[in-house]
Amino acid sequence: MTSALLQVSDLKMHFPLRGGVLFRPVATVRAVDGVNLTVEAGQTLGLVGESGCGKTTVGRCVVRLYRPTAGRVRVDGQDLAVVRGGRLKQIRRDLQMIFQDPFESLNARHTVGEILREPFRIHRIGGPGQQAAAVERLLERVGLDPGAQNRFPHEFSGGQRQRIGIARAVALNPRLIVCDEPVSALDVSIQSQILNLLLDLQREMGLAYLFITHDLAVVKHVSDRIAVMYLGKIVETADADRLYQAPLHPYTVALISAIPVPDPARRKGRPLLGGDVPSPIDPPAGCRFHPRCPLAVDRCRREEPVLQAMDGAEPDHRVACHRAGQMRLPPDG
Amino acid sequence: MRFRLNPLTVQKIRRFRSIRRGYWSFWIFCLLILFSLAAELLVNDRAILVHYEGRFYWPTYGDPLPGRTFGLDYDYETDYRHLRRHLAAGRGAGWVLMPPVPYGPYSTDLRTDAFPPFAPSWSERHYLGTDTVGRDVLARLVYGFRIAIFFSLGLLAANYAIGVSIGCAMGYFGGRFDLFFQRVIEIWANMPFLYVVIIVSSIVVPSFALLIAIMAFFGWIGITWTMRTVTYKERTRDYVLAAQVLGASHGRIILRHILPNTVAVIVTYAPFSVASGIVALTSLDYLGFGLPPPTPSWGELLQQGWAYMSAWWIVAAVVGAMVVTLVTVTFIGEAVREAFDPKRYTVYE
Amino acid sequence: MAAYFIRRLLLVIPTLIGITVMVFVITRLVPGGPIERIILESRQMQSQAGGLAAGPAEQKQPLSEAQIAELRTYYGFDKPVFVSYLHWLSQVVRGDLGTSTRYYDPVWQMIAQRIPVSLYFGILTLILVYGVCIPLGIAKALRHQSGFDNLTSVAVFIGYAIPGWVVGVLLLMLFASVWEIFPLGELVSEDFPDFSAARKVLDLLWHTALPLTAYVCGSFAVMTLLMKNTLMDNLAADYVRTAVAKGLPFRRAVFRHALRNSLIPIATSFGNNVSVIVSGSFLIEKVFNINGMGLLGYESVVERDYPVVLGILVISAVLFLIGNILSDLCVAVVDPRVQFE
Amino acid sequence: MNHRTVVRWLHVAMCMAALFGLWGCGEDPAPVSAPRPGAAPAPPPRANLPGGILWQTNDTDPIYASPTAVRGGTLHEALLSFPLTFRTVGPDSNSSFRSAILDNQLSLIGIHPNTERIIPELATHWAFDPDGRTMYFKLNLEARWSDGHRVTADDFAFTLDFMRSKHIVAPWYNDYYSREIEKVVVYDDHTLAVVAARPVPDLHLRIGLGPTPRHYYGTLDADFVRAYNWRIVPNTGPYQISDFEKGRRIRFKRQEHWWGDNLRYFKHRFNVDKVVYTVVRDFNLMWEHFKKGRLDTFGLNLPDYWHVKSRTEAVRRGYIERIWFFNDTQQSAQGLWLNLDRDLFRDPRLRYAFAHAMNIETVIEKVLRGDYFRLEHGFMGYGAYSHPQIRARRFDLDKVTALMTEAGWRRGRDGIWSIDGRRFAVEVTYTLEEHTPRLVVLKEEAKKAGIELTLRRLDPAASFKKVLEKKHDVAWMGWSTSLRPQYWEHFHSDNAHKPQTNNITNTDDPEMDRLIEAYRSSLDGETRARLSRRIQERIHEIGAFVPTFMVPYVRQAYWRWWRLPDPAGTRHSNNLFDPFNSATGGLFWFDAQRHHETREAMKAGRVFAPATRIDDTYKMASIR
Repeated sequence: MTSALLQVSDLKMHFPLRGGVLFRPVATVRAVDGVNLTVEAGQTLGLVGESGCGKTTVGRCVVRLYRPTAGRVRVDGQDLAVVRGGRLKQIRRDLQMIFQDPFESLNARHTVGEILREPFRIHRIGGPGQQAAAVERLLERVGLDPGAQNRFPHEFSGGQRQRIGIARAVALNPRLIVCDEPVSALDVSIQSQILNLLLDLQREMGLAYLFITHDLAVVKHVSDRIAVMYLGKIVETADADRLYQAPLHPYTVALISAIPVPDPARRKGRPLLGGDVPSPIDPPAGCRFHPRCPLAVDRCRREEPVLQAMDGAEPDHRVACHRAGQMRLPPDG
Repeated sequence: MRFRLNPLTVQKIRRFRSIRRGYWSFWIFCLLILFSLAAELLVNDRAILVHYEGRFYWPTYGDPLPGRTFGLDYDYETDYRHLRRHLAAGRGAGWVLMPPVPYGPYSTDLRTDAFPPFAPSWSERHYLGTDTVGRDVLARLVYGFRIAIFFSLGLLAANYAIGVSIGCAMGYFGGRFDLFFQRVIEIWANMPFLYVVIIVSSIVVPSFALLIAIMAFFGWIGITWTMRTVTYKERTRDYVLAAQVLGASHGRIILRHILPNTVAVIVTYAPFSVASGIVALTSLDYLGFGLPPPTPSWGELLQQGWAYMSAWWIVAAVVGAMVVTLVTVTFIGEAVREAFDPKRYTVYE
Repeated sequence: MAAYFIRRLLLVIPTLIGITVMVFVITRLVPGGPIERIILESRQMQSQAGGLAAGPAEQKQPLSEAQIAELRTYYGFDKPVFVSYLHWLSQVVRGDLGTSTRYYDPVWQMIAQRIPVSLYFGILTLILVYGVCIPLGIAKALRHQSGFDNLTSVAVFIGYAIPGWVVGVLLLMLFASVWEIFPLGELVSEDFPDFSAARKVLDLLWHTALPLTAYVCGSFAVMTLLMKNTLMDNLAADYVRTAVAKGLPFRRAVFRHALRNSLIPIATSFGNNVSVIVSGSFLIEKVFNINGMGLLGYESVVERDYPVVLGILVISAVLFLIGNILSDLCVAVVDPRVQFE
Repeated sequence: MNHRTVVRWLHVAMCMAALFGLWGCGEDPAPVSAPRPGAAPAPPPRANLPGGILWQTNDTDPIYASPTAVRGGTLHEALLSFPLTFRTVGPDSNSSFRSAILDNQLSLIGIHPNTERIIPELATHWAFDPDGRTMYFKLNLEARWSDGHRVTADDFAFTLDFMRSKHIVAPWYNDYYSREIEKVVVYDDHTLAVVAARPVPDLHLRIGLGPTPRHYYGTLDADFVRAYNWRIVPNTGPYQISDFEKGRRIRFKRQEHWWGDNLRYFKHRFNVDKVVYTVVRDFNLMWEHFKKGRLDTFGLNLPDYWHVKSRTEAVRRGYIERIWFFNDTQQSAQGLWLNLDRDLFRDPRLRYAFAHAMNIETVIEKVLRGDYFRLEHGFMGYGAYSHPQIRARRFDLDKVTALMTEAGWRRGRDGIWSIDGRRFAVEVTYTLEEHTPRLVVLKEEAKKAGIELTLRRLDPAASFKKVLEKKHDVAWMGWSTSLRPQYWEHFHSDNAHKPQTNNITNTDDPEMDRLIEAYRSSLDGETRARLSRRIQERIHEIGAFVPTFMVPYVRQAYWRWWRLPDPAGTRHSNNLFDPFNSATGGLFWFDAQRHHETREAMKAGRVFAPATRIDDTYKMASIR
């Protein structure tokens, strides 16, 4: 196996909860509890899961907004945990992020020009003239008028703002971009425009994406591979097509069957997923999904399943379930 | 570089202008400061312009001109009020243009037939009367205002310099630094600040700068705490994370991103800080622990007025001036707060 | 939540120690304490009696080093600052605030005598402030942006802008000196003990009027606007709109629903007032010559009576901190959404 | 503000105390002779009275009380602050209020306020020993403590024990009573001698001790300061504290049958039954209280009060009367004290120029309404000890110019004298807020003379510290007085250039030293007076002291029902309504009929002729 661009191995991110008279940590939020991921150069990995499953935390660990509690994040084989200073800044050029809320992620006090110039300033790339030219190119590239430079973020629509966010992310020619729900705050009509922009950029610049979303419909569109996350763990990972065709984990099945279908005639009969996501402070023993799993048996309550390839399936379609493949997607018609 | 005011700011300013009470107060206040800056030309015992033996003199600024310059028989600074009468009486060729209030804050108007304090008199041009030493109350008020305002602004600057940097650092870095300063602030907040000021100023005569230093030593807490909370909120916002992902340093993040976004808070607090600065200085002067005499000061005038209740014009003038200034500043503060925190209320009916 | 409050209470201790250490050290560094006073007295005596001493043998300073050392021992200044601080602290822990270095009375007793006076004004102020601000705030909220609203806003802001003691000076000048309607300060008349009960009450009220006005006039603005704004927030809230939309009379919507919730922030500010109740304002007390805690504190600072200064500090700091906790508690009690961890 | 007033009053209290020799004596450790047969077994052994003693008394000096005075009434006075203690020794006892207590503790002898001769107090007779340091006294057999005990010779012996005790925490007294008084010799219950450590001029002024009630104090211990802080100690005077409310009020009551009632110099005096002191924390408020009749008298020495504030309804209608009473007593050395260790003041020409630049006359005329008088030198009002001719340097711009030019200085562009970049700018340290107007005018006038004054008002403790550490340029202050001028601590080189001494000018002059030493060692009154005058000339020549004002009078307002004798006071009176002072106090009385009449008139709106009395019986010769 060739060395992947991004390799996340056994990543754990725990947040202590303080309390009591002495304000000591009294509990731990296990937001990410042993995650392994790989993203190849130029590829897209979709990371899906319900809100609160820890996928955003994974994303933030990857761009080193958080320092993981345990495990490694390697970029080109370089462990992010051990680099600092100039070397870290260097690596940051290869790692960028697109945020969910295009309004929040742009500083309202800066003009678009200032926002887009900032990456160059931080990394001291080019003189003022070159920077200005680069900014214009960027704007053009993401489909905005160069005149936008002198305007402020809130003078734009949500989609335009997200284009600015994308322009900022690609400014430094990164190799990997973590897209944290980049379209979920946008109108459905805008979503596909942005997704297409992302795909175009990927093609042109050879970008790799870690595409985080709760929306399986979106991820299907853009991903080469997909990892499904539940309560801080990956429960299933496979090629995008395969996952949609033959999901093995009951949770994946439930998620896919919940994708809205344009045709009312094909509306599903019953929701497959009841109840809420349990608290990550005190995750259930055994399989974390068992309290919500319609197939749960005794073993699921006791024994935690391991993420592994199933006999007879594709080798890189791996799943963590004792009863993998026993639940099927409802028939399409 | 093309500069354009952020439309959000423009909107706030527009909103501020729409609150007429505050907007007018703002202009009145600016005007007051402007007047006080030009006080030497308006309220002074030096003439604005003297024409003597074919030459013009501008005595307002610069070194004092001895009486001999104008043919008087003394070497000390010319008494222009006297010179004016002297020339008007035809004992010399020339004329004198005095400021509208021809008295300085220190000059004593002593007479042989009566004793201060003198009641307000239009003809003597003591529009608000004199204090107990014969100094013009209006002159003392004007120069006292100038000192009080610059004192408050200086104090404001000092407090904000300390408060904003510590508060920002607390909110941004958090952790032990934050916990440590939380404790410090709690201690400071409970220190009897006026006590300490009184103790210190009874040992050393406080100069302008020293008094600011002493007051700032205790005054930084309020803004620090606010800044901490605001910074704490700002630093978890996505735009800060975005800058972090870009590789921006802490300094850059704080200076370019967080601080500009806390300006609203700082601006909202400023007018009230100015008001409290004025009150603090006046209180200290009133108690006799403020700036040393004969510095013109409202507190000292108030003390005089209290001692000479029969000289009602002293208390009336000071209280009037305090009311105008403080109410103006408070109205500005109220308007700024409303402009920056626009809660649009539902009005029934 | 209990843990939260216990933690808050425990944190009071380091804070209190921090405050007292600072003040203790300051008092040690500053001249003018009892020993300086004695040296000064001696010098003044020497200046008129000194000429009596004849002969070179007696030509000396008024106090010798040994005598000053004895005085230092007498007042406990001979020990290092921290030793005497610990000594003081151990006394405080046992409930003994020490003895005034000027009146030689127990500090606690001196403070205890003043507390009722400050308490009297504090409670009256509170009653008046709440009694005026809540109805006024409601009225202003209901008539938002009317002439009445603007007028009262101007009024309360003027009151807010002028410091209370300046109001006091003005009131005294007008009502006591010029028009002689009210007394010139103090809390009761000279012959108070001889009065009948009814006259005592009248006399007290007569003396209370001016200082009380000075106390309260600045407090209206904050509370009134808090009341007004929260009530308006609540009126704008969905549940009130819904109630009105469903046909509930507006007045009932206000008084049944909005008002109750609007009182929450008012209630929470109550705790903060606890320390104000007791500590009073030394400037107002000084202007009106009222023997409250504020004046005691001011005089003891000016006269360098440090045991009293420290005693007042301890008491007022404890009250302040307890007030903070109380207001947290108020929040917790009235607002079920809030959880302290 | 209280502390400042305390300091001001303190001066007054101290003068009085020093003048009339109120502090007392001590036990006799030496006598070894056997107790006299029949004497009570008192602790100290009795000595034998030497023979050949020439007893003196004084029953011929003029009486100054009015024989028409009658008993009765209550006098209401005000205090700016409540006293910190009722002790008269130990920490914080030196307050304005101490004099009220001390004045009621009589001494062996007093000084006649007009003739300055000895008059009896507790002693009826006295005698001088030829050794120049011993005086003998015979006690008045009638003398009683307020608790009924007899005053005995042992009470004087106890004074020494008491004053030398470490437990009273009064090091200055400890020291004084150990070094200055050698012993008290008790011959019998009513006969004693007081022995000074060495022969001194004016012996009677310093050994006329007061008694201390041995029966009351018993043995002293370390708790003295606390235990006796608020105790009312038995005394020998006419009044005693009857009750008090801490922080508010103190009441004195006259004793029903005071032992001294019929003594020649006490008869018709101390006429009021009660004296009530109420605390009013502000001087202006005090005036308001007086106007409302809640106080009986009010001092009008401040020009503003005399000329403006007392132009009130009650004065115009004659309900309140006013008196301007000139006295002739030692004047405090008020003025500007230059620090000769400052470079500027090393040159006498600059000192003289400084003096000529001080426009004291204008201050007197325009700020003080011409009410104060120019102090010509630091020791006026000491009779023969005062130089009659010295005149203080007057404001004179020509002289300043001449002196400064001679010294090589030139006026700078800002009008201030300067040389080599140095300017003639000095800092004036002072304490009293009330003096600010005077200094402000002085500053403005000095600017005309080319000298810049910077005013520095400090809190009294800080100010004294600065001045006594000789860190001042110029100190604006006055010294309290005693019956004879004191020079050594202020002008002798022994006290120059070192901290904590009263030579705040750092005067260091051999001629001066010689004169002062001669003055101190002489026992002859006339020689001393001559030397004193010569020293005053020398002080003037050195020019380190710029005398300012004196106030050789007292002005008071009082409600109409109070009556004063004629003349209204004595040569040394500085308060005509002092209820207690054994020499000058208690001359006024309450006229019940006039009280009734006035109260009725006030109710009915009837008026009396306004009364302002000027009594210049004792006006100083130099200002007549």
